[in-house]
Amino acid sequence: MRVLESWVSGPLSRFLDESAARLVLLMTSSGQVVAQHGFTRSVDVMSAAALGAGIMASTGELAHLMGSPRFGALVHQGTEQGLMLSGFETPRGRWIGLVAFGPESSVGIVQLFFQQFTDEIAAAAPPEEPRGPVLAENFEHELNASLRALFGR
Amino acid sequence: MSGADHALRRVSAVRGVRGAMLVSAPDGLVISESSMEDVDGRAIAALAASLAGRLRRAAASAGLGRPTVIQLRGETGTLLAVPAGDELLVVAVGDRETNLGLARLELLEAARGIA
Amino acid sequence: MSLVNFTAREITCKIVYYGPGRSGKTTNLQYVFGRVPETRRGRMVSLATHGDRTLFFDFLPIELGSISGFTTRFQLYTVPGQSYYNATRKLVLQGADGVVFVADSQARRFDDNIESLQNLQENLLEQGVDVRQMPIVFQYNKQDLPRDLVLAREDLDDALNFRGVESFPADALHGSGVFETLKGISELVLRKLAVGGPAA
Amino acid sequence: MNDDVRALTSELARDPGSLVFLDLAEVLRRRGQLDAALTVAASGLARYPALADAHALHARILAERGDGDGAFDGWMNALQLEPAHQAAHRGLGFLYYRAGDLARALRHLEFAAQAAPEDAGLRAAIERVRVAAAPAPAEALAGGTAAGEVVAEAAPAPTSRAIPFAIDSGSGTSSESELFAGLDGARDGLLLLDQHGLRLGGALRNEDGADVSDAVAAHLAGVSREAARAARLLGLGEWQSLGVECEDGNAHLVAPTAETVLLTVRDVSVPAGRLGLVAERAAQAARRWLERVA
Repeated sequence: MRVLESWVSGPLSRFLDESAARLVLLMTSSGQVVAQHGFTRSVDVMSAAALGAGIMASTGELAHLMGSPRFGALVHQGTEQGLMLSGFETPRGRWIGLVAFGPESSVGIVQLFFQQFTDEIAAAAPPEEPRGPVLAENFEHELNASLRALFGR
Repeated sequence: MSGADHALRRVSAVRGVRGAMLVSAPDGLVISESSMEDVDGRAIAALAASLAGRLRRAAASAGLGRPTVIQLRGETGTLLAVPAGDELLVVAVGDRETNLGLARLELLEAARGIA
Repeated sequence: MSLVNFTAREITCKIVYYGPGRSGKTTNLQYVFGRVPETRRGRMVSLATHGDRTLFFDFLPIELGSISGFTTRFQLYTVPGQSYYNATRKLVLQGADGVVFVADSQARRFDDNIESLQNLQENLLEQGVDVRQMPIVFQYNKQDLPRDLVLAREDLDDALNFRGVESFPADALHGSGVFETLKGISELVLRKLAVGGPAA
Repeated sequence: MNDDVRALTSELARDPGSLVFLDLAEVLRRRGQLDAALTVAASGLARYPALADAHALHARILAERGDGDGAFDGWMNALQLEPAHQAAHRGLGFLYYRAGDLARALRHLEFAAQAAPEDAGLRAAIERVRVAAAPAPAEALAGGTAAGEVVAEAAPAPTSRAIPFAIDSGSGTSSESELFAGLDGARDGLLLLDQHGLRLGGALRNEDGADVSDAVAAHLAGVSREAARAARLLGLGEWQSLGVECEDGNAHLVAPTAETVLLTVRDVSVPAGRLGLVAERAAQAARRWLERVA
């Protein structure tokens, strides 16, 4: 399990424990990863987050277009594993959860404990602290070296 | 009213039963429910289906065949679940005063009608 | 806003390639995809129609490496250029840390560039983003085409680049200018996170 | 060895798309060059993200570097791609053992043993986990199995030592034979297990007379927790019993203590109500026995 901010880990590990989910990805509604469990490569995590946020955003627009309220959750039940995508409000803005689960769990169990998880997240979120400078003033040198290496120049 | 709704109503009418529902066993979701009081129907469906799945696997490994009735008794009430075919469960929740014998028979009857 | 994980010392930034249809946004990402070693990038996700126009978005995550001790990752997105995909463009633009505006240098696409730039400003405004605060660079693509078909960099700057930000002539298909563009926007985006930079 | 590395490296350089990265990473790992091994494995994995062997090897190297979380993810990925992957089951077995989750450890090690029935080291590890009274993981998991060495080196002592007595799956210790003494079905219809699904005493036989105790116990791991959870969330109070009527027999579960579960099984001729009484009597016997052996 990897989390961006430590207060997410308590609720998330309880959710994993209760739901027996295989993969969990939490992201902001713009597709930035907040926490994950079960993925290996961070770049795969980012792709999954981009797609998950895209799906939620587009179905949200679709609902809007059809004059219906926003979808609470989207569920895909495959033969080997199921997927659930669900948006929820937090004091840090709207987040999205992507959960993959196998036959050892079920949609019902995942939804039941996801609800509990989102309640806990809403209660646990501390106020956001203003952010000071992160990078050193002369970061350009390192950036250029990184980019040159990346492009083989 | 569908046959399933009628059967669920009969289960709910048993003394002490707080509600009855039809549950999709593989995914733990409510299909239809009857007068479920004070309990989250979604929680009943998810938890009953999960418990039933585990007990089905354990019963098979013990050579007992498929479960026909499951009863979880707590201090203040009972959860009853009866499989109807492979995909469905008929579930009831009753309080301490529930006539469990009659509830069990009505659930079996409902499952026979639905499966 | 860029995500900074102080515990794991990681930075993730979202960069959106914006511009009119067929200006070469996807081509930029494809070139980056082809040049960056596999260990430093993810799969390129393309949600496109058979006509190869971007329907939803393209997405490419890359790992820049360590900068000021932070593992730095960029998420590169493209938006669909065609004007009827505005809902999708708005979605992709959400939470962007920087924008690369890919203009088509051909004289006959002049109006399309203007229209797309106005659309970008409207969409940012709608999301409550101050256009002047958003890091942006311009790329004038297809400069390899014959002289009489394309506008010069100075003319395009005059028409599009009112803020006088950095602009890069490019031939994205063959890679020229792609690297410089990415470097330009990276500096602007990371500058917001740096000591002495304007407050993020 | 050096020549191995050189040969494999140049082979990989000639054909970066080949699977030779697996051999190269493995050789580097065995030589203890973990950083280099990791780089090779990671780039191979990036090229072949659907290759279970690549995930398993990557996980193995992470485990040796002390990254248990990363190793866990990697082995789980391998199993998603190849559910019977032997090395992944073995690796997870040792990780669970290290975390003190003996039931899961056992399940994975048994899966691993199915794929390699001749692996004496693995069999020995399974027996030791079963007995669960090993003095230290390094000893329990020794026996030439490489993954065992790896995790044992990196591992602190198991955090869980919840099982206060030896579990003997053989003919039964003298204390175990006292457990259900005098009760009907003591040798074929009463089974006491811990919350991890490990058999503490008693036995269960199917209609062919085969001992199915361990398999049933494994399926019932966590059942008391699940029963308690359901009862709590549905407002039923503390759970008291779980009755299961089946086509070919009836079963009854109670919790003699917070850490144990008692399963009573009878044929369908014994009505559910009477089964409850038999179970209650057996539960009393179990509580007395648990107090004695603790």
